[in-house]
Amino acid sequence: MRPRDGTPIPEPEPIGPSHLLPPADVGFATAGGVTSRSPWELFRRRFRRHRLALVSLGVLIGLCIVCFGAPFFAPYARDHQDLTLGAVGPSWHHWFGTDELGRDELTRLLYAGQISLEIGLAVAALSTLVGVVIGAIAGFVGKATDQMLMRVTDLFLVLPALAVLALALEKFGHDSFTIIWVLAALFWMYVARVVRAQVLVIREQEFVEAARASGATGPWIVVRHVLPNCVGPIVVNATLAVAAAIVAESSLSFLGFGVQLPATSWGRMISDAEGYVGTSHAYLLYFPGLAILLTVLAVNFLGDGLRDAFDPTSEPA
Amino acid sequence: MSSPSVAPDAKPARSDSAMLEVQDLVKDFPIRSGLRRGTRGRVSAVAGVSFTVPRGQTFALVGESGCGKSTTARLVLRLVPATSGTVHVDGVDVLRAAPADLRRLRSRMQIVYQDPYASLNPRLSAGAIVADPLRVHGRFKADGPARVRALFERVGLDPVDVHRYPHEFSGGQRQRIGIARALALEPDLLVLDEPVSALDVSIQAGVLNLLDELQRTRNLTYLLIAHDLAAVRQLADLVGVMYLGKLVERGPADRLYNEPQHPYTQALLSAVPVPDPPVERRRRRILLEGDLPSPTAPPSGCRFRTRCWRAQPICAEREPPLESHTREHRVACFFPGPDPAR
Amino acid sequence: MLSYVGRRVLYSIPVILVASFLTFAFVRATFDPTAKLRQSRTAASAIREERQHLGLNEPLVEQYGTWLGRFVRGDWGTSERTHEAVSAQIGRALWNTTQLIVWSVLLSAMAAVAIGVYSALRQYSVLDYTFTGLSFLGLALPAFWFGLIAIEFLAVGPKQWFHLSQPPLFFVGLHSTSGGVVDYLRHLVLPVLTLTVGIVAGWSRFQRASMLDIMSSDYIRTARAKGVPRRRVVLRHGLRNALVPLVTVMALDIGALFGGLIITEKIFSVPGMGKLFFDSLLAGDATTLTAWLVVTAAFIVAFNLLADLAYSWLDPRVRVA
Amino acid sequence: MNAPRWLRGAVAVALGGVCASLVVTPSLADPGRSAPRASTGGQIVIGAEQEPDCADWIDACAGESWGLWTMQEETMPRVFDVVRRDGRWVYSPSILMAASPSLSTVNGAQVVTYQINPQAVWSDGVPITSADFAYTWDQVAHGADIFDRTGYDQIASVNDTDPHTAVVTFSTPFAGWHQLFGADYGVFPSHILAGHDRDDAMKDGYSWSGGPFKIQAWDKGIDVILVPNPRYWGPKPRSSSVTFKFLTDTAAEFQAFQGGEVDAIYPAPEPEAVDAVKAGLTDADSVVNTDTGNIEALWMNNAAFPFDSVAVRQAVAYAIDRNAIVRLLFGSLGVTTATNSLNPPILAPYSDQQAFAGYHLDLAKVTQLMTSDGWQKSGGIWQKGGRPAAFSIQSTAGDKRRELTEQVLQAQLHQAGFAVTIQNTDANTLFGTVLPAGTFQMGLYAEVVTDLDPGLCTVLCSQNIPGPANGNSGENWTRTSIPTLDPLLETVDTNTNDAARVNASKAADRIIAAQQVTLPLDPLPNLAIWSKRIHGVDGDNPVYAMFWNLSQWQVH
Repeated sequence: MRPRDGTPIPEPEPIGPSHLLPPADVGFATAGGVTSRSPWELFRRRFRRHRLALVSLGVLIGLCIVCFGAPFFAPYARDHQDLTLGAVGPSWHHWFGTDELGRDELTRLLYAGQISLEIGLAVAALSTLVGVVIGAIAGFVGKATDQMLMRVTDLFLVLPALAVLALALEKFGHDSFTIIWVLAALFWMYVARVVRAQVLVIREQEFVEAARASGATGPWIVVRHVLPNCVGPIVVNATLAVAAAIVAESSLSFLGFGVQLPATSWGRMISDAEGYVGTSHAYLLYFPGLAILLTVLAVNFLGDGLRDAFDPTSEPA
Repeated sequence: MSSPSVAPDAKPARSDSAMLEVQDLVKDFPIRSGLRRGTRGRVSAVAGVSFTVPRGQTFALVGESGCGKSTTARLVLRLVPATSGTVHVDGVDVLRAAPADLRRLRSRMQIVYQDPYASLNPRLSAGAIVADPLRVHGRFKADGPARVRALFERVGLDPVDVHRYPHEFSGGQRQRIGIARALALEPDLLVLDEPVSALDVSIQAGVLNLLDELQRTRNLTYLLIAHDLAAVRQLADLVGVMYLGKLVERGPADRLYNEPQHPYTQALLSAVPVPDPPVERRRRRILLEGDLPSPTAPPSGCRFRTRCWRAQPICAEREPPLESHTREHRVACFFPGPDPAR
Repeated sequence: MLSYVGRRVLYSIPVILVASFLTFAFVRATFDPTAKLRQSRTAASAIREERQHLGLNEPLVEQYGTWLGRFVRGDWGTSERTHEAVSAQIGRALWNTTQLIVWSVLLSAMAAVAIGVYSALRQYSVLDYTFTGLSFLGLALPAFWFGLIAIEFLAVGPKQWFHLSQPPLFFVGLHSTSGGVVDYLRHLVLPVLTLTVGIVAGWSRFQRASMLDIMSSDYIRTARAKGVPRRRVVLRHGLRNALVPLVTVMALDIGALFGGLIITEKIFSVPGMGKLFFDSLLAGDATTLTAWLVVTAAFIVAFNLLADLAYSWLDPRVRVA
Repeated sequence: MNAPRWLRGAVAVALGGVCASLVVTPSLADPGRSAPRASTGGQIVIGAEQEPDCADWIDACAGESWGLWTMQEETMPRVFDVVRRDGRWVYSPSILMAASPSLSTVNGAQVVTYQINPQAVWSDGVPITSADFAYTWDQVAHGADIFDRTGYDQIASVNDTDPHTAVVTFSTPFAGWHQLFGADYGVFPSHILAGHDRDDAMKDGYSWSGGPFKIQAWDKGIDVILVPNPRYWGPKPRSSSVTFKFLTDTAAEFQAFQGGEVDAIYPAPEPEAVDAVKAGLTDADSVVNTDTGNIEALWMNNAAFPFDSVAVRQAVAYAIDRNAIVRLLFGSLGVTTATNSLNPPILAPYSDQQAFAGYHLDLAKVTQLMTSDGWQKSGGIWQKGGRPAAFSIQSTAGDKRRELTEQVLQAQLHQAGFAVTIQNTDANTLFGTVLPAGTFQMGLYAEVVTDLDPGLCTVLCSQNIPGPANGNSGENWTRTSIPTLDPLLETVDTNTNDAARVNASKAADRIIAAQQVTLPLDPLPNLAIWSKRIHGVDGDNPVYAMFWNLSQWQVH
């Protein structure tokens, strides 16, 4: 994934034209000598090996707890203003300082985290769902359906993402609900392509043919035989989509298409502090940026760990 | 080598109750290329194959890889659509059956695959794999687990292992899982697609014995796909030899093994080692020259002529029909005859 | 090969057409090209005239047809914001954006290949871990934040700490009034750095993976076994083959950059495509926006095409498939 | 290194590219645009937070303040300057005039006579004559796609028989005649433009001039470079060139100044700039001017719930601590009290600057007004007939100062029992769609006055409510309709007797305040910041900004 300017879009593998997709991780568990009981167990073992991913998971869970539990953890009440105080740097009373309205920056950061994480998680869930359904249908049904769905996917990929996002938000307004579905509408193609490529390989496997031979219908085969074998790439993709969505949302906020005040997100907080570069209030710029950095870094490490854990070709412990 | 399966009293040999009847089966694959992706040509994978398998018997389809035998197996099960021809299973037209009928039909014919690794879903436990066909047909119900365990026992697996996953089994065990899955729906016809060729020789016999035993106890009909004649000798009642999508010789196993008429059959048989050392030493091995011709442009006339030592000009002009040699033994050759080397 | 190229090119045309229609319809649905007139104190008749001129009373498909006809003939309309020919506006913006892209891509490609190859050859070395860590950091850094921090610490900060008359690096536009080469480079460093950080992180990870893949392949082992010198194996067999997938990914990414520098250009006041989009969006300049979206989509399609062609050229197996 | 040939090739190409572009770089800029070096005054670089969309000043695409400041006032001759005299801003005849323009009545018609300075010439040496006045009037009154025809459409004729005297006759009286041929448009050269498409000739910049500077190059998106006009008949510019560098917004503008990329900025009074002035700028001077033409106000939609009730409008005014907001935003600049008139400070002579002084934070008064209007508090929010006193504030997205204001307002109003949501959109949508359509309840935006004539009729007279009669082009977006107010504001617009205007205007102010039509919030001070390198900056001008004496600036 390259969550960078302009392409704030998950690219779990560098995705080329569909024929370039590496079929590498579609081999099936053939690891000899493993005495574990199930693929899930195998997965857990491999994942536990990944210290950094474990730490990242902890960090993310911690972030979710403090952000969504902000009413309990935040040192001050939400949106509590102290106009006479104004913006002052970090102190014992305000660890991260206060903003222009004398609002505690840490409190704000936690509530902003709610929105950033909420958008990240919701976009990942929604785009993964849509992508899996479309990718599975395209890959499994094939022929004209596949052609049509893939052309639609191409079409979505051809549009410059950030620009279309901004345009869409201009049209549909920018509450967090709209941001979520607009982002999801521009994120699903990556999952769809990965799932389709996987399905194309898996549906040629003999066990799928065996299921057909026993009279199983398409939906049964997809749900019971095909999708369980795509779980790895799907989960990895969904994970990275969380990070990409958070970055995309913050980019949009930075351009002025973020959530409406007084609600705020990390991206919006950076945007609000843009002008303080080179002034004594530059601290307002640091903390939300570090929050995004920490979250995205943790999500990426987690995704990396998951990728290894799901990859049957990685050597066993 | 005496084969127990050819004993006439072991099975009812009533040809009137044909379990599987295949008529003029054809499968063409189009070749696409060019700017407009138009059809450039066709590959005739199966070019008019006919045979009949009586109930309770084994028909072995033998040929080099790429000759179309596996395609034939899948055509019979309608896993790939046929271009033309008919397939009747117990009198029911498989290729034209309505979806609902096909579903019912499929519970009566099952397949066992060559590759015991690729044919088992790695994400399902062995028990779930065996139970899957039952669930598909809504026959799992309350006694499902017991039935699965019984199936495990029937194929020689420990029922305790139902919770284990495919990667935890050996190749032979896996193949038994595949057989148990195929048996779950209590089919009448089993298609065995090279069921032992991926296994170690030491394990092969066990699996073959199991299949033999199952056939006798359950009166199963087998369509057995194999790439060499020796492997199927134990099971086969009838044998068909395929070359480039066509049957070149077909007949009862003992006749075909003892009096092969087609040069290709003779070549295949010559590759089979004979257990009697003096015979083996006397034996002249027929080495086929050249490669298998491309199925996109099969040779004119007899398809085997390019590699045949008996080929005459007529072989290039006309295609030899599959004609009676003796009553049930048919050969597609203008110059059939016994192998001079034997 | 020719037929392959032809087919790919032909396939791109409907994609662009459908994309342009959707874009056109979406922009029309979002913006009223006469909104600007209403803002100024012009009479209603002016708005009516403008509607007539733009054919806003015709059915959408017909409007699109007219627009497309003009567009392919090079008449991209007149910006409602600046009354300037849209083609001239976009041409100017493209030139500035292209400068950023060329430098960033050149720099990123060299760095990514070097890092990728080094990391693959010295897998699990200290430097490999360092590069891996840095690339994760690079991937996680939001570009706009990095840009602002870079301005703070590399331009404004040093200027203030050391009481310089000028910052060491510039961050406004691409050159000063009386700019020379040095001035140009001082303007380029920060935006190019901001862009490069993300790109290098992605590309070097990719290059490392593909190099590792190649180096463990049979033919490399064969070459090593035959006694071919290591350097020769690495460069001639390894790198050459490992570059194939990277070139493809690069082409795809570059295509997306033409419409993707909105934030970088905003931060560094570079009058490129991104800033043009942003200004046009805020002004509701429908004519410019439509042309802008179609042009950037065309760049993505063209570079996708280029990626395909490069891939098939570098890896002849694809042509057969 | 034994690199393969293709790799060597690639490296060579890359290096070649680097070298080539280094060589090419100087030519990135137009060959003619590198400013002349031989000069004593040096080169001045100024940051502009907005780029004018076009330089055809009378066209609809112009009209932004930065157009006036960057190019128009330096190149277009005008009849009046705005200067400070006796503590107030007044019109003063410019260097273009030989005498003060005279107002008279001939045959009952208003007539203004302009005596043109015979020394005044365009940059090509051709004298500026009454024909130019006639041309300008014709273009504004009869051209297509004109930004604003106010006043010019009331001119019946311009007599240009005497090249040095332009006699302008009005068809209907126009009290604001001082604005004409002034700050908004200036005078256009007929000998250059007549017979050509004016818009085409001017929109991308023009090389002629009737001011101290001429435009050397306008590199769109990057900068515009001004160089002295050698034929200027007034004081010659001291600098060799002035560059206005276009930056994206106030934040970027301020960064650029902090980073030393520009020598002077004239930022909107956004928090970061205010903050820096408060913190004390190093090596820089600044001027804060509160006597400006800009005020920020809360504009209430008098036709929409809940502001269709006078009591609610008044209650809202009592619920807000306006002084606290002003102190928050500009306290550090010494500005601590709210604006109390809808006429900004430069119109003080025409207004009751204390009209709204009675409205201050008073929650008891809120309760009294609301209960008497039939509202009851439930759950801390006022309710009437089952509807809560809930409304949204709309403003321009991305404006830091307004966003802060909104959030303070939201908190204050919530205390008083009003549920407020914030709903910002971009300026284009707000001013182009939302406000004209009346689909808003409360708007937060500025009133900007660029001349010294009062003129609230445009935004408060009932006939200017957008509707079929005015082709939906009216600008009374608050839908204010007060029968007693209309005649007073019309008098202000049409009566050429200054005393009568003052009386009418002050009376109108009091009615507006009593009805609490809408609420003025804070004065928007002008902020001029310049580096100590620059000499000659002489404070701010409410119309011509800090650039009013740009020709006298020089680099130390």
